Amino acid sequence: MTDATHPSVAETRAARRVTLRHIADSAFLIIVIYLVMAVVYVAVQPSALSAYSIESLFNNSLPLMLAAAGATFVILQGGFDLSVAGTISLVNVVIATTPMEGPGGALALLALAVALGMAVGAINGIIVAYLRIQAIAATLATMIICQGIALLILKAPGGMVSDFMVYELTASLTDRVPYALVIAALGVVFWTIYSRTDAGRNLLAVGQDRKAAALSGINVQRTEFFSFVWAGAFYALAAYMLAAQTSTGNPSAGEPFLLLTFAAVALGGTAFGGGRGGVTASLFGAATLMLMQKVLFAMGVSSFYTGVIQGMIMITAVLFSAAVHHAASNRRGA
Amino acid sequence: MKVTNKLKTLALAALAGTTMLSAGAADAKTADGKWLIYLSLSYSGNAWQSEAANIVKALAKTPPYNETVELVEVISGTDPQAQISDYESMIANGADGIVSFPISSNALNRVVRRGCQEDVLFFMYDGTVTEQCAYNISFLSGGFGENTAQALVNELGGKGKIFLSRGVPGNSVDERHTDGAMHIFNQYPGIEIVSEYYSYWDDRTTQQETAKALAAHPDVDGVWAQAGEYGVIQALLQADENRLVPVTGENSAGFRLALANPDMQAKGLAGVSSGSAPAQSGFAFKIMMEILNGEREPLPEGERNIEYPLPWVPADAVKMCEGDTFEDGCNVFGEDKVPSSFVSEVFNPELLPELSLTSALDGNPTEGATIQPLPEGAVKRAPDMPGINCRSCEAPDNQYDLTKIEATVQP
Amino acid sequence: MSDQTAIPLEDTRKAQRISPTVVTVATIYGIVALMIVASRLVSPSFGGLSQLETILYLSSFLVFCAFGQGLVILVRGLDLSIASVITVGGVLSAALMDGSNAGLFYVIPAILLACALIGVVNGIGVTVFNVPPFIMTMAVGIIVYSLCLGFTGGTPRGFPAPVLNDFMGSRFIGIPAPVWLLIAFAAMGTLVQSFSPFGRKLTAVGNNPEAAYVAGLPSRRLTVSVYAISAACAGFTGILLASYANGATLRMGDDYLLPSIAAVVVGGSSILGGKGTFLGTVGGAMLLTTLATILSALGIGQGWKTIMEGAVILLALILLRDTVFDSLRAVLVRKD
Amino acid sequence: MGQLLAVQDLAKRYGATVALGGVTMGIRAGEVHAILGENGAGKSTLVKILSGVVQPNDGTMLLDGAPHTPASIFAARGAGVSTAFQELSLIPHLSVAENLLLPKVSRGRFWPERRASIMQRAAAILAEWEITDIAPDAMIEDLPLAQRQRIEITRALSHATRLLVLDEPTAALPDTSWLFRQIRRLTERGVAVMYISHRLSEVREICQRATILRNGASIETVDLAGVDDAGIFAMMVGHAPAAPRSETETATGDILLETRDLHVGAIKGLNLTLRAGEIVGVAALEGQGQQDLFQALGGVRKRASGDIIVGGRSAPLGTPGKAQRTAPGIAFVPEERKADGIFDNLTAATNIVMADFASRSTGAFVNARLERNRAAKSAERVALSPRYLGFEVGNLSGGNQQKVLLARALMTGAKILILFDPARGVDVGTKQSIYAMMDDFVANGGTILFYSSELTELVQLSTRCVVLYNGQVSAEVSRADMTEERLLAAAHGPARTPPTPLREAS
Repeated sequence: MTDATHPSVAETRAARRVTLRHIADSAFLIIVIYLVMAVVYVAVQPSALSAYSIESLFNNSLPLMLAAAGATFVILQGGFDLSVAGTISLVNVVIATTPMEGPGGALALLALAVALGMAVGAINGIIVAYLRIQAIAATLATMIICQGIALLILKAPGGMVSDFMVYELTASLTDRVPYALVIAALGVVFWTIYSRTDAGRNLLAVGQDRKAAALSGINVQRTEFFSFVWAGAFYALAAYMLAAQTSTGNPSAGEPFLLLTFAAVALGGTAFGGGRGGVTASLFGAATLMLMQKVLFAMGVSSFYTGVIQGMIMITAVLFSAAVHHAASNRRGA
Repeated sequence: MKVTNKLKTLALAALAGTTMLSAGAADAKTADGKWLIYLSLSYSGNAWQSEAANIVKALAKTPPYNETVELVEVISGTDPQAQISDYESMIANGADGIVSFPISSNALNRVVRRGCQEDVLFFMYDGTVTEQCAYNISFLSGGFGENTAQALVNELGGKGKIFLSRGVPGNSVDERHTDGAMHIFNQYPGIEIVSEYYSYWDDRTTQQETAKALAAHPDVDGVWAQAGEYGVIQALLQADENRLVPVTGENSAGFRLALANPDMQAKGLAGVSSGSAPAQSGFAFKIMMEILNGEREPLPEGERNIEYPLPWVPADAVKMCEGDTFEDGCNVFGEDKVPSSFVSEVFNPELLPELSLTSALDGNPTEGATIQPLPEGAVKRAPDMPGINCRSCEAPDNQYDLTKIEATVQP
Repeated sequence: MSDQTAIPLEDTRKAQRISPTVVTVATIYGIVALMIVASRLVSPSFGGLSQLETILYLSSFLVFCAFGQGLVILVRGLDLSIASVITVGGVLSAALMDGSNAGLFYVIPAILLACALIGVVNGIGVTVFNVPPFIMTMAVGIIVYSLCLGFTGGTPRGFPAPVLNDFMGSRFIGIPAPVWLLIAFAAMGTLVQSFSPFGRKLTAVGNNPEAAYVAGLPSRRLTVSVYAISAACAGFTGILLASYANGATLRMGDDYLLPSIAAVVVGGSSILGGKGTFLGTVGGAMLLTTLATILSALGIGQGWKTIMEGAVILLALILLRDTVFDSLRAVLVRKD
Repeated sequence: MGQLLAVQDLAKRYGATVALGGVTMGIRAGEVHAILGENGAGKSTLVKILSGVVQPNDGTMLLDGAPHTPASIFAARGAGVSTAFQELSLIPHLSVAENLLLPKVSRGRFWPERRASIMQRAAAILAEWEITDIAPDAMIEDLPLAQRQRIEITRALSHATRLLVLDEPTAALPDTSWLFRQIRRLTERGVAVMYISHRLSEVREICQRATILRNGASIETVDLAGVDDAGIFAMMVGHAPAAPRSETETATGDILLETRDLHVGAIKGLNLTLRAGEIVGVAALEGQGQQDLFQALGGVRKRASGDIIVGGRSAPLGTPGKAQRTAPGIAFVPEERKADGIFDNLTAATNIVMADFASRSTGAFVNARLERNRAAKSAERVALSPRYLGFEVGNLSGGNQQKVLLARALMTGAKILILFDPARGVDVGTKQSIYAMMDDFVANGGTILFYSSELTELVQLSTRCVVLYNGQVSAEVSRADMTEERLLAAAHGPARTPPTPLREAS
């Protein structure tokens, strides 16, 4: 062991590193970015704080948030899942073509939706984890297949979504706290617990170092498999809330989610390639993306050039989170 | 400069929005006394969308609207969530009216309903929403599908192999067009649909998809196409530069010029140009302004579906415009003025006499023009189309009746 | 010294008589050939040379942009900006040529250069600032598209040079000019990717970036140049597409983004980098196009067509799996 | 005592490749049993099969008389077999505690255990195995390599109820006393230990018997007391080792490389001179800054301050590429052969010729034959058989991979070679080839700076030896006074007496 000539210095450096790392690892950064953006938004748009505005903002953001949460499971273990677009379309049309009224019906539909999402996820998982096909290509294929099935079920936008889902699920708890926010908060709670269970830890471990994880006794294939299953479940939730919000089914409902989901995950600071990040961060990443739409509108950025700003913000956010992470794990080079 | 202006306007608008919220007044105008109108586009990126937007912009700059209208353009992309978000913001900003191409016929209903409650007028053009408090101004009920299908059947003498070049899969407009067309084709056992493909209403995609279909069926006898039809002509010429077949399609300049071109006719081209007109946006805008200005009574809910007349230009009716407007019944501009993808139905001398080529291309008002009131009887109610402009409704029995053409061959 | 005795057993046993690369490429072209032959069942006019000609013609656009995508994937990247850059190429060629042949010889290089510069931005973001390629190229794609939108005001104006439009429709020795272009491009691309020091260096960078750095390869410069090439290829595709359709639209690139990745991966390249051939990519592009022509001729609903498209891609991926090769090779080796 | 583990005709094939072709051996309860063999002899495969990472194609394993067929690491642990792997299997971004307890860190399956309670359990494990200097909540990535290795071993120790497999456990350990103490505690309980190491002295110290593997097959199991080193070598390679090398003369050539007051990483003010014709060895315990020094000279790491003078001119050496191009040229062979050295998808020839591609503009096109021809000469200098040139490097043995790397370094035409542990983990034959190449290189006017973790190698090869301690030169030892004891003493710092011998040679 090297002698620590200046233990106090070493200790403080280590301490600083620990706090920075906590910041870098947790969803702290993206939460700050989100809050800053929210403040800006409220400043330029005072009506933003009205109960209705808050409710509609969260209702609108929730599907993307859930989709990004799902994608995070796969990205954390180092994979890639393009099937998000297909799964959302598929589940969305199934919900819209399976009329079930009332709270009981909504619950039954929820179970059906999640089961379907998990089934798609399981197929992805089998193909990627057990047949060992490159994830990006395999999920591209399953995405296309899901879109095809969605078109078989519903040729054009339509179908019916029960009034309970359309009106109750998108309302607010005691007229103040949108259910959408409650669901997002449940997502945070879920991840906080899940990430501390063995399954959650294994997910991160596999993402950091597949080989070491395998040699540590982690069943890497099963971990990969279940990451896709969880992802499918969350995509299904996204599709479910999308159906509630838009009160309709659309065989191409999932298409806009394809790139936005990955943008949201990246914005949240989850590393592509795995091992670092989390669902909470992605939830906030997606919320930030949707809030950005609001802020840009409020700032009156010429709509032709909205994309320029969006692109810049994405790059900056990723650079920022990388910079903090770099400072946190300021280790010796190569 | 443009941006600062907008910022200023928006700041004012925001101010107006808050006062409105507190006052709850119905007669809301911006602080400088103008109507705050939003133009919400789904997807700017093809000629059709930008022409439609330019028409509204040009009208808003035409006196006296230049003094009374504050028009803000917003592009929401292809994501319904984004358009929902933008509608919300517009409502929050105290919009008086929203002229919009809706991305989805159902997904926007909730926010539209909510806007109506805040006394915002919604005018949808071309596309529609099923929320009954919004006005839908659309040609969809005009029967594009069945009329063009009959035209093609007539040209083919009731039998032959045809392609269907469709729009976007899973889209209700595409479904309506195709259902209408199939209603006709199904009556003729001699008509054989040998290939059906999606061209995303885009010239280039149409060209490639048609080329693929031609690989299997070089002996095709006719093509029924939605927008992107000029690509069909190009693909046919590519496969065999001496052989064309009857083609029905929409309103691109390239297609109309080809229809009227004697060389092309000699090779076998015939058909009709019909379909969606960008001018619908201008029509929608003018109705809305007349209602806002109190010149026209608002229509009761449930009767707000308005039909825009279906353009109908057979080959022999194509007439080149010499000037910059549709004068003397001319209906197409030459290649020197517009690209081939330019959608020709930008002007409507009856409904929109204020417009000229510069309006459609650049969004500028026509010099010397002033806003003319809509003629008597211009606003005609459109029939119900379930899932397109209403939710729980029945389609009339005669929904596929021919309006523009008669069958010249019997099944 | 007597090396023979010290050679561990595995060296000699791992000797591979058949290069996996050759097997991959052969399999893809085998599948394509099989599909073409089988397509006769779908339509009597299929299965002939004219179908092959159509397939080659239509796959050429995909091949041009997939070359750049393939190189980017070779160095462990991904280029999501190509859809927008194709649009840039198309929009600029329509706007700058404006229907005239004059100045063609500086307009085309100027457009390619402009596109390459977009690629350089991608490359710098990825190498210098360490932004993940997925994010960097997606963001740059959004930015570039938005600039295109602003620049054109929503409507791309003008026409490409007539001579280009004529070129796309012309034939030499009975074969369409773009097919010749495809053949020349495939030959050149193969030389660059598999038989040039540049290609070797890229493979090295993709195979092991750290080792490439230590070995003294200018990894950053190589990576930046790869993104520049990818963007230039996309721009080239855009010029040709605009010439083909005699005009530009803003969404003309959208149809090529995912297929370009699919063509590369179906073509046997590893999405993880360091492995892949351009001939395989060309085969992948042909496979996708062949599939599309067959599906187009099938009288089934769009839903079923879409499902079949996904299923065939999946099947091709499964057939091209390494383990399948390994067992195949094992059988072959055991035979002799 | 009966056999605890009985292995019979074990075989493993990967496709057409035979990794293990018939291993038969037995380990008794309470015994420490060595597995000896060259790289590629099949040791790693045997470890993988025993620990459930891969499954054998043929043969049987009996553990306590019951068939041992673990389908996973986890299953193997369940049977009481645990393994400390050579390539450490720790997750860098998790805590020591979590790594120790993986894959079942939390007690509850669906509800997480409190962090404090996890730490407590981990602390108990650390205490049980006498680790006092590592906190359970420390991140693995913050620990030096030696501590990580101890965590890896501790994890294996904590699970070993029947058989402990240690694969090169001392690769990064400066001191074997802790490890040997734990091994003895374990064997007293009747647990058997399979011990794999290249270091014969360690093996002799701790093991009773050894099984020798060659070419994937077990050659013989011997009682270590009854056989001398030469006999073991002979069994390992199939022939007697080469004779010791002759002496080299002291060099007085031109100064090719010089550092002045160099600061980089842990290196604090280093002065060093390399002359043409000499091999300068670097001796140091783990973590004295040797990596930093070598990386700085190779251009991989930027120096903090001080001067590096190459060929008489101050050189910035910003990148390895620049280092190669700075006359008379510096070629660097890194420590991590797999991670920083080879391109495993490319052929050996391409790997070697890459040096050419990197440094100068070559012809427009290449093909496999052209590359083989071009690489042939460098390959010959490191005695790499030309028939390997066409193979993908990933399929070659470690020794041949190392030869490929050295051939690439030679291919650059550089006159200065910076070699970090060039002969680590390679077999005896390859070692001899590498030594010969080094001698040959300096005889032709080049100079070599090399670090080795084995003192024997330093003593055998160096013209003179520089000893690093705490980032500075603690001693410079000339050829005449060079002994392992002298180097070892200096490596422990200027004013200390060496504690227990850390590492000695056979």
